[in-house]
Amino acid sequence: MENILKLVTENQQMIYIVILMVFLGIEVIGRVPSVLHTPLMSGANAIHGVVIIGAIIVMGKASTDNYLALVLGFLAVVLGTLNVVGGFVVTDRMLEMFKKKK
Amino acid sequence: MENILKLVTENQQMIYIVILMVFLGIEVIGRVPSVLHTPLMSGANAIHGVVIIGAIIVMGKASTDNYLALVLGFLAVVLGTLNVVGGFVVTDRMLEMFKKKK
Amino acid sequence: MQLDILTIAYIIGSVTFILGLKMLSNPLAARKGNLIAAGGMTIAIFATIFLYQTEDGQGLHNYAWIFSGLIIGSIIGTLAAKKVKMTAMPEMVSMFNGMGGACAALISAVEFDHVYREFRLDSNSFAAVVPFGHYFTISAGAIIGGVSFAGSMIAWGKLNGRVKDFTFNGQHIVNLLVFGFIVVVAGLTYWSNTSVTNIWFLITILTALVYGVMFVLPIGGADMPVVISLLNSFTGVAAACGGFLYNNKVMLTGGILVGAAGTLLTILMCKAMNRSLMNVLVGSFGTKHTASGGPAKQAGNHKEITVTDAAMLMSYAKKVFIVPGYGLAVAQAQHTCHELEKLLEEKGVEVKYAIHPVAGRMPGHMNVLLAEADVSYDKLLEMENANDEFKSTDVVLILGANDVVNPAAKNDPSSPIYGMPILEVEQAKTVIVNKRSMKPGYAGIENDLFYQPKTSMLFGDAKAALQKLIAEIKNV
Amino acid sequence: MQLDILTIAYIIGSVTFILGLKMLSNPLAARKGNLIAAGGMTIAIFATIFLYQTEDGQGLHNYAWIFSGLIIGSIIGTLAAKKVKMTAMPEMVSMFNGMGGACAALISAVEFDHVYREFRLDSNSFAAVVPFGHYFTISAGAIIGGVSFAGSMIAWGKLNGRVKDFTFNGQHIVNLLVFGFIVVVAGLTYWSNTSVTNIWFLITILTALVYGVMFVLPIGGADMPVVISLLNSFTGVAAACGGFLYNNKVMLTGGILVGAAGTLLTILMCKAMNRSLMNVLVGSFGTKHTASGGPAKQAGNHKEITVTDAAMLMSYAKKVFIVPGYGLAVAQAQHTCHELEKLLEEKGVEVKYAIHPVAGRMPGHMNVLLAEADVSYDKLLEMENANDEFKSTDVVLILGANDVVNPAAKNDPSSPIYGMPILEVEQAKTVIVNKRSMKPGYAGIENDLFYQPKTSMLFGDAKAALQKLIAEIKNV
Ligand SMILES: NC(=O)c1ccc[n+]([C@@H]2O[C@H](COP(=O)([O-])OP(=O)(O)OC[C@H]3O[C@@H](n4cnc5c(N)ncnc54)[C@H](OP(=O)(O)O)[C@@H]3O)[C@@H](O)[C@H]2O)c1
Ligand SMILES: NC(=O)c1ccc[n+]([C@@H]2O[C@H](COP(=O)([O-])OP(=O)(O)OC[C@H]3O[C@@H](n4cnc5c(N)ncnc54)[C@H](OP(=O)(O)O)[C@@H]3O)[C@@H](O)[C@H]2O)c1
Repeated sequence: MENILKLVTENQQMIYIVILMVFLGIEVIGRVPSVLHTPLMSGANAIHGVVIIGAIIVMGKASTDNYLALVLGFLAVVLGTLNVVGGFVVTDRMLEMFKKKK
Repeated sequence: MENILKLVTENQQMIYIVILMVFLGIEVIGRVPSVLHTPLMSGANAIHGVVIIGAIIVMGKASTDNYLALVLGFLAVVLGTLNVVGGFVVTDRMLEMFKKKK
Repeated sequence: MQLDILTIAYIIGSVTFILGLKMLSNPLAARKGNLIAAGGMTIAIFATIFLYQTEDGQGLHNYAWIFSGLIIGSIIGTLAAKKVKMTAMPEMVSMFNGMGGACAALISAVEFDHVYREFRLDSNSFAAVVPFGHYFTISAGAIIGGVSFAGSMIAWGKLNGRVKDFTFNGQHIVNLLVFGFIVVVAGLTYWSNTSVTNIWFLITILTALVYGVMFVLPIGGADMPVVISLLNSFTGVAAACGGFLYNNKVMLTGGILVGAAGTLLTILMCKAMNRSLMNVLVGSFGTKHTASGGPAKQAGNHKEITVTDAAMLMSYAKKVFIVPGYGLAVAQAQHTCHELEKLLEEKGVEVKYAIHPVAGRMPGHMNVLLAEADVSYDKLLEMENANDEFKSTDVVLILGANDVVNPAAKNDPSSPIYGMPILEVEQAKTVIVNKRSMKPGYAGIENDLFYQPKTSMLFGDAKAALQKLIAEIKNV
Repeated sequence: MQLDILTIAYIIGSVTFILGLKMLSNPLAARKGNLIAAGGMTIAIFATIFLYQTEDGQGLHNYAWIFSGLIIGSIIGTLAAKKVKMTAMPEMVSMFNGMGGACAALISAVEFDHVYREFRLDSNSFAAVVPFGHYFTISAGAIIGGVSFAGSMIAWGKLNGRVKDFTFNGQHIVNLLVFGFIVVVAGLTYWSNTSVTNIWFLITILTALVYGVMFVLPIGGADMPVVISLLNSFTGVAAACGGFLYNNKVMLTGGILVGAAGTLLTILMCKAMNRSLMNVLVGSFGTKHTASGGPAKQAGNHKEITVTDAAMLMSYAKKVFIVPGYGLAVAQAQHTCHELEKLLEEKGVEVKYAIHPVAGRMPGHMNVLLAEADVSYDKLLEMENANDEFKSTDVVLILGANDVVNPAAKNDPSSPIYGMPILEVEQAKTVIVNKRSMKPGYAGIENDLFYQPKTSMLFGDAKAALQKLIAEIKNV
């Protein structure tokens, strides 16, 4: 129990950032019209592609003879890039169609 | 220049908290109806009364023979309390009137 | 352990502030939101008193001072807040805001004193020993808090009529100079010899107070709500400085939250009046026109109506709209007004109220006022809806409103209120205006409406006039 | 210096994500918002590549691997995203989401491998040397990422018809057991002897994949958009785990932002269908009823209409409403539909579209589809407005829609779609329904509308039927 409490103080700032981010995520979405649900979902999908940064770090730190790490890291980079690039492009295509309406 | 940059990294988490808080403040207010402007103003007014905590810390740390600090700190506590208590009570009174409408 | 619980208390505090503010911006949840924020504040305050530890692990002392301060503040605060009349709400808010600003400035002063005592003997300038960041937060807290305090006091004085508008040519340039002076003095405090550091700091605070006064003085009384909202966000930033100073997250988050929300609220208020913030701050809107306008400049003839005629007109109308304004609040005639409404309804007349968003002296003023008199909610129409209905209205009864029905806002591009949306009462068949004289309203400009053939004036204090009307209608 | 710039790049990244998401939820700014977020992402990625430093101050290496990965991913991603048909958008999103989940799981795996290599010889369990928090983030990232990956793949398969719904009794209990098993294995990984730690970890990941499959399998195909949105927020949380792992703020904020926003979006989507999230996940909505409903259970007689008669009816109507549905998208008949609309308008018929928010297979599907065919925006009426206008409509032409016009949603409390708002087409004078057979739509239930006296069926593929209609109308 005391350990958990200590974790709270040690990670105070992180906890704040997480809580504020959760609030922001909820506030920002607020009440979107259902028409925008799909592009919004796909845009959010592209944003969590930020996980690619973790893949780059893993890859960039792997020692050059650790083939397991290299291969897995490489795969992670490819998949993460797919998520990011594909996500943004697909969202843009969808929104392009929407814009025509006006 | 380099010093300022260093400050950014050192206070990274603080900077995040401030930025996120600014976003939240803006998001949360969003588009309020003008009818609520006054109570909202007064409610926000009560919240910044949180400065009272600083007054308590100052007061509680002042050495018992430093009369300048004691007097100023005491004044700060009184004024801060006025802000907090008065702010919340006045807001509540105002909102009570609003509620009757329904 | 103790500190960990304090951290959690602070997190709870921050979260309740966000939740509270969020709920405050929703009419249905507003009151609960206020209570939630108050609860979080209480937790944060008591956690600080009992759990706070200085770097060397000591708790706080001087409990007697602290608790007497808290008790005195609570008693005065509660009494003042409970006793204040509804119409004086904005003044009260301004006053409390000033207290918060003063509190922030005092904290900075004590903290400065603390640092100063520690270093004045060992070194020849603050710059040599105090990190710039630390000094900056102290100084910023003192300056912003001081400006907020002095400004709020002036705003308070203006709202209750104790302080008059005061302008001179080039005032804004002078203000800018004063502001520059503050920055210079704050720099001198940091870099000059410790023998005079304290004097420079004192000058910094004093000039901040002067600036606060000069900043608010030229702004018209009618714009005070906007100014108060702005000063509100200043105090928020000052509180956040305290948060940086003590690395205290609840002060930091609370302060920044109010700072950001207050700034946006200020802008929203300006938008509701169809003006820019710049225009409010620099435009000296209220003043100039009180000077140039005025009763001398009457544009035509107005006609009066007797109470008996007014009573007749209203009794036989199908639909009557009441337009309340600042005068109704001044005369405290809301209850009498509600009586008139009930009487007319008994006679089969349909009675509604047209509520302009900035009628009165604070946003939502008329809603609060009429709610106090138990007028039912669905009788109050917002501006847009009322404007749609005036065409089918027989009589519009204007009770102490002026600017909000001034057609110049629509027709006269040179008018200072041009562009503000108004209640278009001239679409109704007849308009009866109750006020005490032909004097202008807060914007200080003539109102053409009063001289139109449709319009007749019913002079007198709103409450007295309404009472007479009621008596007459009972006789019809 | 280098690290400071990296910090700033990350701050910029986080801010653009917030701004981007905010703008994405506003129709007018959405596209710009997407570009802004993409810009921030690019900055964050390249800053990481060139500026990142490990604790001992070294930069990254293996640039060749990194860049080839980036290039390969970009090319495939762009091609796939550009080539995919509009109707297959949700599948594509699901696929990309799965990639993100897999990426998060892989990172955790490599990180596990890293820690494992370091400690397997010195100690007898992870618990002895690795802080629990560190292991927890690794494990959570692997599990959540794995579930998200497997679930997204199944969702993808369901949407394009490769995977069929699959349910058995007590499935949800089995799923709960599997989930419990994951937790136990993850615990074993931490506390068991290092000789088997790696095996337990492998089992953890594998079970997570199994769980992802089993979680999505029983959920009906029509609910896939909701499931994808939920898995989307899972991937967000998995990315945030990576942020904790590397104390990387941009990953943390981006991940949490999407996690929170995605969860809310999921709930909003359920609300738009008037169902609870629980009902979607556990209700097995789609499946059960495909089983129980079906063509056998016809409730009465339907009547058919010839193309000639339909053409006549529509040519001489004053006002025609077109109700597009999933079938129109399948038949790719949007252009032909626009042609019909123009033809009728030339003949003086007023033509409008009634858009149901969940018509088709993704929210906004019909808007996208018709926009592709250049149908003008002001011809598209949202459900509420369309429902107001059906009364004054002569002919409603339903093109491949079914569930969104099923009156059971209003009348039959036992129906699985009961409570969903629908387009109330039966208020119009005549209803013409185009579909290929009497088969039910996605919810798998009978539609009473087809058997009503007002309704006549025009069987055939939407595109073919429309082409015939156009030809006939030209002859009228
Ligand atoms: N509500 C807000 O938030 C807010 C904020 C900032 C500015 N303002 C400004 O305040 C103004 C509000 O407009 P308004 O139409 O409500 O008020 P107004 O234009 O200020 O006019 C009030 C009128 O009431 C009359 N009056 C005063 N005491 C009276 C009494 N005892 N009995 C009867 N009549 C009395 C006055 O005329 P006599 O002296 O002849 O009686 C005066 O012309 C606008 O200019 C608005 O922009 C409002
Ligand atoms: N939009 C969303 O975001 C979303 C999300 C989740 C669930 N859903 C669900 O999806 C359903 C959408 O309703 P809906 O009315 O659009 O579609 P629907 O109820 O699925 O009905 C589509 C109809 O189109 C017909 N069809 C198929 N191919 C055709 C073709 N080539 N030409 C002509 N007709 C064709 C089918 O009948 P035949 O086989 O007889 O031709 C079918 O009955 C709802 O149940 C909704 O809850 C939607």
